Amino acid sequence: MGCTARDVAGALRAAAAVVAEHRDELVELDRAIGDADHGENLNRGFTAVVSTLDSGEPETPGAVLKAAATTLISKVGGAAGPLYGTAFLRAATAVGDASELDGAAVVAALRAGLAGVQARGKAVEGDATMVDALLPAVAAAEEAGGDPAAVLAAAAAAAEKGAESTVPLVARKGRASYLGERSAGHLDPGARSTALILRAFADAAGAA
Amino acid sequence: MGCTARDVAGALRAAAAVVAEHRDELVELDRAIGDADHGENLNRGFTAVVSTLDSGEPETPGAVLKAAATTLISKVGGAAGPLYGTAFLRAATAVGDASELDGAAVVAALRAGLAGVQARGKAVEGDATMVDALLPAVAAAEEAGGDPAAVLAAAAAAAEKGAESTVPLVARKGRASYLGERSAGHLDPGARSTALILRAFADAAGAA
Amino acid sequence: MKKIINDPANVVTESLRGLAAAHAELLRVHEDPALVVRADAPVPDKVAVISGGGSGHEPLHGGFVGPGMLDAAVPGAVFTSPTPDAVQAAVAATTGAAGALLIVKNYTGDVLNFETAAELAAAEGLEVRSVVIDDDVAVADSTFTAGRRGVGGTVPLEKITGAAAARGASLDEVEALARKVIGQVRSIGVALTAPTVPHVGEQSFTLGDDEIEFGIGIHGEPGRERIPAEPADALIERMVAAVAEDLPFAAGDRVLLFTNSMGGTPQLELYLAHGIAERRLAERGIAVERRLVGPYITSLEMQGISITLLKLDDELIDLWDAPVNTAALRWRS
Amino acid sequence: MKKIINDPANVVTESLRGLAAAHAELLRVHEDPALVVRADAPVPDKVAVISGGGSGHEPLHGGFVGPGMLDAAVPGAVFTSPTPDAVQAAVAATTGAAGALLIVKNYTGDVLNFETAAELAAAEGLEVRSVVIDDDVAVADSTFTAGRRGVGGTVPLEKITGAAAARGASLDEVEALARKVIGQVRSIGVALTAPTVPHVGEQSFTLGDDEIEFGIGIHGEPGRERIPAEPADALIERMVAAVAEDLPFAAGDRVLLFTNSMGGTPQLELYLAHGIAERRLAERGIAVERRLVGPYITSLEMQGISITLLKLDDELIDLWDAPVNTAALRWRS
Ligand SMILES: Nc1ncnc2c1ncn2[C@@H]1O[C@H](COP(=O)(O)OP(=O)(O)O)[C@@H](O)[C@H]1O
Ligand SMILES: Nc1ncnc2c1ncn2[C@@H]1O[C@H](COP(=O)(O)OP(=O)(O)O)[C@@H](O)[C@H]1O
Ligand SMILES: [Mg+2]
Ligand SMILES: [Mg+2]
Ligand SMILES: [Mg+2]
Ligand SMILES: [Mg+2]
Repeated sequence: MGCTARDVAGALRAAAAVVAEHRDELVELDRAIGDADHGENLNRGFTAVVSTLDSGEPETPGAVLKAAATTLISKVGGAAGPLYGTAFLRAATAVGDASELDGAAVVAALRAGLAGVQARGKAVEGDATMVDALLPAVAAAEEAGGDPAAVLAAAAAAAEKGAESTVPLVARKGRASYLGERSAGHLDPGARSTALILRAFADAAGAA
Repeated sequence: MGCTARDVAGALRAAAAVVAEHRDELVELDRAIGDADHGENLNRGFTAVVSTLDSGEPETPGAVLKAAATTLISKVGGAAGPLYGTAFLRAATAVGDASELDGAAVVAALRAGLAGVQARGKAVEGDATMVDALLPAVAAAEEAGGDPAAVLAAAAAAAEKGAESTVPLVARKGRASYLGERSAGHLDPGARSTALILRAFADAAGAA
Repeated sequence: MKKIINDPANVVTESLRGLAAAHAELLRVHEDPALVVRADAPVPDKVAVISGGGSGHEPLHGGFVGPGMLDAAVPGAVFTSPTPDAVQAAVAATTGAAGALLIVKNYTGDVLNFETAAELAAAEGLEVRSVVIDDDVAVADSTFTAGRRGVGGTVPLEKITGAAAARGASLDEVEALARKVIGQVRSIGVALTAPTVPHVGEQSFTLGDDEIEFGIGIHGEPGRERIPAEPADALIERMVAAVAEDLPFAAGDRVLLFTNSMGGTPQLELYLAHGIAERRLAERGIAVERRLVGPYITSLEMQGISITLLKLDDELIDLWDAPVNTAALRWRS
Repeated sequence: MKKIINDPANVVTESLRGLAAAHAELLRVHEDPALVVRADAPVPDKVAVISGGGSGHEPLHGGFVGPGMLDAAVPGAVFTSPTPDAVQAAVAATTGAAGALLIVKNYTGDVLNFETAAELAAAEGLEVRSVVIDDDVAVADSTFTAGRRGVGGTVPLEKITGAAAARGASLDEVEALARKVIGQVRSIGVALTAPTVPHVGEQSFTLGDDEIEFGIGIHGEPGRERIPAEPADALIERMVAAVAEDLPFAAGDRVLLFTNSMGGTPQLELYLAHGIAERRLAERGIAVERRLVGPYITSLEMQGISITLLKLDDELIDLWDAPVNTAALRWRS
């Protein structure tokens, strides 16, 4: 079964709810090694995405993703705003104007999102950023195949593991890198939010 | 037995030691209802008095008191500086150039000191200031009579009681008056220092 | 206590050295007694305007020494008024035939020490007058007490008298002007945290996380009243009401609004407070024609603000706008 | 948390309202997106100099908007870089044929958001360049990491490029000048206490009463190293050494010494620190020819200071001395 624009919008609303619920946790993670705003920034952005969707859902999955991208870019700020914004923008471009996304399209969207994050942020695996969640997620999604729910479930599970993998790392990108060795021993907030969002997408797809 | 210049200088040195010992207590009393400097101010001043005396003790009791007065005026600052300074200055004038002070001269010095404090500070009994220690001290000294040791012992005892009497009062003069009713329930730092200094004088006179 | 200091006993002297190094074109400092004096003092044929008081309120007063404001500032120990000999030295360094005006904040210690200094100066044949500023509406006004404290109003008072003196006003005129300003300036302060005096090493008072000292002074003495923490809108309205109703300031009045940080309050909050005060005054029909926003009379690192209103007329506006060139206030120069 | 605010979500907007009310002759503010723009923008035939970043560092950048410095400032949420549309709106409000220079502090968020904005502006036919300042010697410099942060050096950078633009320098010239300044300015910061971000409500880190964060940034992120509290003499020597040895600054060099308060440090301590820094540099034979002392790039109410050294030559001195008229920096105007 494919994802319609409706489904994508629903998944974004689900992600917004999860981000709101985990706002304080993300703030707390960022407080330890950064500037304590990641939860606030994402929550402001996803709240705005819901408003955007409320004022009229676009008609294709790609258009929904693009609306989310521009809203995130203009509302989140910080490092996460352009990175998540670019990810959604590239994903939107990847899916084109298809009216439904199958599993392969979802994999393509995820792959494009990762490429966007890396193009903008220049982070590679092991730098202790959201890339450490997104990169294994894309790999797992590709390997899993199947319908969107299956693809996203694999991606979410891999992202969760990937996020955990940031704990022992010394950050080389983002604000945590200023701490040098002191950044080790902490879960990267952006990796955590990536895992949370992918899990919300997977749950939404599974329930649809 | 009368007090020589030597004795007066000794009494001032004794007072300086007591002030140093009680510096923190006086700071603490002033912190509660004022600006936490009374102990520091007096300690700076009496330390300077000792230096003045070290660099050459004047030859009459009056000259010693005057040297103490001008040192206090130029080193203490705040309200206590001019008030204690004036007290010692008036006391110096009251004893003239006598080479020894008998009990009556000590009473006259105390009376002149009180008059100086009241002329400068305009405080009356019950305003919760050093006057509440000094005024009963003078009255007790007058009543006691006798040699300097006896006079000062009576003054010190009365000053201690007088200082305690400030506890329930609402301050009407000095910095504590800004607190209005909130100033009640506190021992006035200046009254306390007056009692301490008179006790040091009495002890010095008794031991001489 | 954690502070960027060496021996607490030397804080004032060491800080003055930094001030002198930073502003050599404006001022010179003297260490014992501690003084800050205009670099070009004495200015011939000009009334000298001198102020002073305990340290810990910077930039007051040393930051206001320079053309168009103060000729000298006399810093005492932290929160302790300076001694008469120091004041007298400032007079001697700045005062000629035109005389000097001493601006004294109303604290027993300041009043007594400056009074003595004025007597010493008079004895040397110098014409010295003093005015006492007592603008703090938090304190009940009464001749039976020490009266009201001098707080925020000191800053516009020093600016305006300094401007008049710079223009060549006589001592009579400068004194009369100072009394006029004192008659129509009122202030109120609040504290969110307490300052820590270096020689004490502990906070001057303790406030709960949900408490505000209302009617605070600038010496870490507790305020008049402890109130529950409240949103800025309510707090600023409470402050504006206390000040406006005291003089009172009425609809149609033209005012200077001075929103002051007590030291530790960030500018983000300070401007937020200022914006609310502007609106509250507008609602009362009071016209804010000049404003000053910043940390100008502080209490070490205390978090809090004060609000000062000065009733303006064309004369005061003109003097407020006049050139000033000091470390802390500088315009048109 | 106790702050003079209403809803934490509106802190920046409400503070901008107060800024606008206080400085109407200098600037205008726009609320959504949040902007601070020179009152007389766009200034014809002038390169626009624009900066921005998260709020909470005031007076940076809004306090530097005005003749001789910035044409616009773009304040993000507290400690959060602004979004591209806001930057783009600032460009649109200030930029004509002469083009614009964007001054970006080196943080991933700032760099990415300003980069996007520059692309948007270019798409509209405006000539926009950006420079990235990364003067913080506390951070190891490497192309494999986010690199060094932009901190205190931002203030002289904005002053000097603003002065050049005011004199009619071309975009090429202003950009080259900016790169020159960035190449020879270095900073280090320390914190004695942590700031509290309004939307967080708790301190960004916790420091013991005997600990100092050495190499702190301006966002409440922990510093590079935690050291035991020490006397000012030792601490300032440590800071001066870290900065001077980095470029390195050598005997005979002429410098601007900028001693900055992080917000909560009282002036008494700040000038004391400045005085020590002056002496330490003199001992190294480094000639301090210009100085700036005050809270100019802050981290909310954080107590701490930073020390910035900029190597000077006649050109930079001349531009530093040029007239400036902003809320926070004002001289010769
Ligand atoms: N160069 C980068 N590439 C990929 N992700 C990054 C990069 N820099 C930062 N991030 C991610 O952004 C997260 C921080 O986001 P946020 O706190 O919102 O922004 P900021 O650091 O500007 O405050 C980090 O936890 C990290 O996952
Ligand atoms: N008008 C006054 N008359 C008599 N004593 C006074 C008066 N004002 C203040 N004092 C005394 O001075 C004491 C405070 O001294 P100190 O703390 O050294 O000065 P300051 O109040 O200037 O900080 C008070 O406790 C009080 O006893
Ligand atoms: Mg962050
Ligand atoms: Mg006191
Ligand atoms: Mg005092
Ligand atoms: Mg941020």
